[in-house]
Amino acid sequence: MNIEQLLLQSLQLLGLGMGSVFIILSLLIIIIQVVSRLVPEEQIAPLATPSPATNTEHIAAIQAAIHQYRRNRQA
Amino acid sequence: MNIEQLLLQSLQLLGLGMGSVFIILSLLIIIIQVVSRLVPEEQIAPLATPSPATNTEHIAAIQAAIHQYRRNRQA
Amino acid sequence: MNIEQLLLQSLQLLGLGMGSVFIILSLLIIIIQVVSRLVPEEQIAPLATPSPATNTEHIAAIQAAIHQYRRNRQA
Amino acid sequence: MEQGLLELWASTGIANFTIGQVVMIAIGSLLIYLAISRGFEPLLLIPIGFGGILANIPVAEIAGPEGLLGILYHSGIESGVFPLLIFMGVGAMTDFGPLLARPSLMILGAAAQFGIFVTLFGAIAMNLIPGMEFTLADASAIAIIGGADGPTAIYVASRLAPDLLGAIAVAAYSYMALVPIIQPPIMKLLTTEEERKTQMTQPRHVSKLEKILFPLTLLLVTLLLLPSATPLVGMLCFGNLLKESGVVDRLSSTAQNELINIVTIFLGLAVGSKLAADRFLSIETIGILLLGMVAFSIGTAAGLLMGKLMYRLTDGAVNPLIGSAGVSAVPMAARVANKVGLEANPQNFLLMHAMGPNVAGVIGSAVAAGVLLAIVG
Amino acid sequence: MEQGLLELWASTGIANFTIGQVVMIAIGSLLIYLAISRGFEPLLLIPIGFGGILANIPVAEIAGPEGLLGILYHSGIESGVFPLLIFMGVGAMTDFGPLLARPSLMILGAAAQFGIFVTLFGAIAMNLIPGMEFTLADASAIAIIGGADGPTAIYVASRLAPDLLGAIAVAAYSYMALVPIIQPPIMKLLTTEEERKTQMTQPRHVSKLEKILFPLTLLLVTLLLLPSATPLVGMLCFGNLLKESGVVDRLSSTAQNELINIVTIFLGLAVGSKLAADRFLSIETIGILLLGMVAFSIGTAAGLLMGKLMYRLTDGAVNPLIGSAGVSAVPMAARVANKVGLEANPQNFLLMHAMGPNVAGVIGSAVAAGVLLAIVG
Amino acid sequence: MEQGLLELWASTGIANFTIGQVVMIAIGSLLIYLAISRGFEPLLLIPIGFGGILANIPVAEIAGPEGLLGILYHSGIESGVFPLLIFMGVGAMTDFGPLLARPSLMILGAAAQFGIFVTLFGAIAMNLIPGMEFTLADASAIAIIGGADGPTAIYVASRLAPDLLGAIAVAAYSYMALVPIIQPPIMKLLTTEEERKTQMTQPRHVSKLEKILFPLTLLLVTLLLLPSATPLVGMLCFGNLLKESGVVDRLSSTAQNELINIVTIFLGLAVGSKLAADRFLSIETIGILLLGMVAFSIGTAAGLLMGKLMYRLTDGAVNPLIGSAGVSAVPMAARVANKVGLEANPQNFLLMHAMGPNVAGVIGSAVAAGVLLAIVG
Ligand code: NA
Ligand code: NA
Ligand code: NA
Repeated sequence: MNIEQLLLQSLQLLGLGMGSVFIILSLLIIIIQVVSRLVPEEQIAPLATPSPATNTEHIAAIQAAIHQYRRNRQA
Repeated sequence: MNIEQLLLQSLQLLGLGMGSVFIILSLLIIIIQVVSRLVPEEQIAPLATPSPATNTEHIAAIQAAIHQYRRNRQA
Repeated sequence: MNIEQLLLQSLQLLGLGMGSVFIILSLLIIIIQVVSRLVPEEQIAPLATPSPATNTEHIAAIQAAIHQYRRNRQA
Repeated sequence: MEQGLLELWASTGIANFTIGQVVMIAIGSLLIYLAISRGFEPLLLIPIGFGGILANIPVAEIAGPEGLLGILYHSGIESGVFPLLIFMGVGAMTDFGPLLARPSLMILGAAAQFGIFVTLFGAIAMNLIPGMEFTLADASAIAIIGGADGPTAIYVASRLAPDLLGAIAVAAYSYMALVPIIQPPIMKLLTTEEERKTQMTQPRHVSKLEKILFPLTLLLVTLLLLPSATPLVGMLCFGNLLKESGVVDRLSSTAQNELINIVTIFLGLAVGSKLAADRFLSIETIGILLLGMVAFSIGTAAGLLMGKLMYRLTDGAVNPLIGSAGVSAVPMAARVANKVGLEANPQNFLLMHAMGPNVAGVIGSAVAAGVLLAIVG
Repeated sequence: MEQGLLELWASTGIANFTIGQVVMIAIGSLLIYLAISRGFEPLLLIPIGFGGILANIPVAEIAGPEGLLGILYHSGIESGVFPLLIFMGVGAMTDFGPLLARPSLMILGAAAQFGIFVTLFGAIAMNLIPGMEFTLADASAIAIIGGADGPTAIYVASRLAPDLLGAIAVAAYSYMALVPIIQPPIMKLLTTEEERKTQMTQPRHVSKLEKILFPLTLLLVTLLLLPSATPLVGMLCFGNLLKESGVVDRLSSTAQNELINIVTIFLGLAVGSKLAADRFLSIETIGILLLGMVAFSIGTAAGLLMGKLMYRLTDGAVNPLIGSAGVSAVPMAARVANKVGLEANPQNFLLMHAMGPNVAGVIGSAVAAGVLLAIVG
Repeated sequence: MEQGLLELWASTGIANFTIGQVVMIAIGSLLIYLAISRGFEPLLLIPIGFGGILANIPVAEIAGPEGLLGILYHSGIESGVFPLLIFMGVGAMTDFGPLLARPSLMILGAAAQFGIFVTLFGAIAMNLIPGMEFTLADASAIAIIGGADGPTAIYVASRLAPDLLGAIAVAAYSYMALVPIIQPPIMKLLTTEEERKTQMTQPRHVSKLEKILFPLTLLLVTLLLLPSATPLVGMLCFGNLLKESGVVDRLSSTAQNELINIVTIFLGLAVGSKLAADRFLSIETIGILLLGMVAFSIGTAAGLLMGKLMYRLTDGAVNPLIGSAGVSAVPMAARVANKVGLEANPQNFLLMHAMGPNVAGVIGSAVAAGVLLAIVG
């Protein structure tokens, strides 16, 4: 194949390639948007679940203990 | 092979197969029972090993700390 | 190959092998010593980095808490 | 440009789909749906279903000899390596303690293999239906579904009837997932309320040494009597020895975690490669699905009847419900036995008692596989 | 003894080195240096660099058909298995949530693939330079560097131009590491201060079901329109389904940890085996390095220009900076967008917004790879 | 039915055993017993012993070209892949710090390789005994047992004398396990009480950069002088670089955990496949076991004598006991040196000092392997 043919072919590939990429990704955008409307909305979990809460308290308690320990030490 | 021969052969397989399964598993039962008598009985580990005990105390201490911290906070 | 030739060859291998091992490891010794002089000395990390310090204090605090908890319990 | 467009169009899926491929992709998606929504053996059915979809994509040839699934199939299933490694992992995860505590219950795991051999007879009898054509090797590979053990079924099918492997694996894992639906009616039909209420006594303590000796004993018996079962049984024993020896925990842990996970992914995808439309969409597949159901039901029934016999012989010391766990389908069948027992008597905890026959069923079906491979293979 | 000494001398490296091998060992060492000191994609460049050193050791033939690297290359890269398994792991690590929250931003990930195809044209144009000789297959394999995605580049190169694989992989990973240096000047050149200051609104919540459906949707669209992309896209989707299904956590965890780590080590060493002096030290390599830089720059620019268009069309709701993340180079390009955004406006957190185009870029370049494989392959 | 029974009987192990197979199964069981009860290198000897049992089961052909062990052997050991991956893992687990802190002690690791080459001479001399027939390749493979390093021994044996691999691997790992029994008498014989009491000074601090440079230096020296050693040394260095670089912890962790565990299981089983009766039960095996013992003893003695020389030259700054750690057998030999040192002087902690010669011994035997492969291979 000579260079002109090759250049032509690579231009074709540019067109076909970018075309395919845009078509497929655009189709995905549409499907995602349709799906997001069809799918029932999820109950978002309440912010304060019990387990992390306890953890936070646990940490707070330990920090308080450390704080008190340090004060006792300094005193 | 015609169907009668095949059926006959599969009946044979039924006999041989179930026979083998029962013979092998029965043999295992006997060997396991013999072995269990030959093997010296194991000293069962005492219920309270030191390490978990310490852990329990650790947890108890933290729980106590949390408890105290909460009371202080509420006060 | 007859046995004398083989014995001779294995003697040769002894010489070549031990020679190679000593040459390569000696070369390594020299290079390591040169490199160790060229490489700038590392600032050895100060003994008490903040994070472990906190950990130590954390542990100390928990130990203190456990200690106090035990005393309270005994009392 | 035009030519390029035509070329690209000619290479699209739309332009190349056969109706069979579309149906198979739907079936693959259904397996994934059942795995995710219904909890049908997701560890296997998600990879198998996804592999099935990939295998039916036109043009891409993913299941061809140079595609990923084809390579995995060739190197892992045709060779037998993947199911054997899974069996090693199963061995490393299995506690034979309950079986050792009460070895006589192993006989329940033997009885339940009856489902395998009756199904073999049934598969041959199906040849009387026009259009069905099962050789003895096909029939044996189908029958092993009754073993209720995935890797055993895949191993035997890969040796005796690779063309049917896809349908057999799907049937085996689907029915294992359906055990909580298939077994209870049979259990209630064949046992009385009183039998189901039977509580069993606490099993004896099993020493560490007995647990170490068991895999070696099992291997010894198998190699003496049925060497054709030793690839399967041997790897099960090897995995179990890694676990029980207590001195190679890093190997045992790898065998039951990373290694079995990696192999499960590969095995599932590779099995999926056998869900090609031309093989799967045939009247044989319907036969396989029917026979698989028969195998599970008869296995369950045989285990239960042996359980009833033991109930009589032991003056009610054995609850016959645990017989149904003899099909294996570890640990689902044992859990089902426990659940049905609890329904009859809220103080009746059968789980540990059912685990003995349950793992005995794994051994039983590996032995059955050995017989089939020795005579038919 | 003398003869033995001569034999040993004749087998030393010193007596057998070619100048090319010395240079290649220096290049391998440089890659390792850059990986360790500069943090250039160390997970890949350390194994690649080390493999490059091993491959250029005279006498030892480690990259030969019976050497370790040769075996790894043959069984893992020639077959396509390693990059596909990496892609599965990438799928299992990727959260498509940000993309699903704002799907329109995917168009940025499409635009950035422009770099690939312009580079393809450029590579062919380079044939005008005497000494350069790139076939269409070579040019395609080089162009895919612009996809800014390692496994895609290796997969395509292994299919279209295995001789250039070493240089292509090194270029792809090096430029991915250089993203924080290559992209910012282009970003500042093509956007105004005001555009860069644009803050974006919090994306919507994406439900678990949408996340489960996405990999299946993506696979469906790909298999209908571009089956040649399904090996890559399929494994990405499979990994992501393992993650999002939530029922096979042990498989998902293995896919994104142990399995991808093992394959990364093997892949890197195997790629290194293609750093043989006679192939790498050629004028083509310089061309590849130049073209790779062009590809990254044009991809970045195309993404940014599309970003500017969206900025206009949405009345300033989209910050054009996130367009540059469309090249992929996950997650580096998204971080760079965030950083440049922060420089313009300290309240401007673009990271999550840039992740959408960023992962869309992975899909985009896999699609581009599919087109190249379909038409050129 | 009768015919079926006959067929089944003809396929039992009992009907097919040869006396050799029975003996080999007993030997495999013995290895497992020693591994579990006596702690003899269980990570290797359990898989090897079990593989040995599996390989000697009649009919099943598990070690045949289509059996699991045969496949593992062919793809992992014949190819050299498994021992090299183990060596990578060993590199990722090894801390060369103690060696770098006091490089002069490496000379102890060189001296201890004397055991290898004297054994080579001994193996050839054994040909004078009627019935023994060792070629130079056989003798070299046997001699490498004296390297006290499993993967090196397996690698060399797989290249030079695959038929002897089973016996060589068993001997190597058994004697490594016996180091605490073999070495102390030799240590006490060759050193005086006063020498053993010698305390050594705290080694200098080694910087991170030196640790990173070491694997690269080691590779450089090896590739210049002895490229035939670079597969082994290279993978050791690669593993160590993964560790010391500090930027690829996930790869380093995988190399020293999951990957090495998986390969250890496979390697052990595959080595076991070489415990076939016809090869193992020969007078050569007895010769190998004898020669292996000689190799360990002479290596220990040579290390100790070099230790005594260093003790003199340094005016008592070096405890000669650490010379025995030069055989490698990491880290067992270093622990033995520590223990014997403590017996002479309860304040004498030699462990860290012995680690230097200990890991130098690994390098030393890899170099020795390279010489043998270059000249004999
Ligand atoms: Na079963
Ligand atoms: Na991309
Ligand atoms: Na050594």
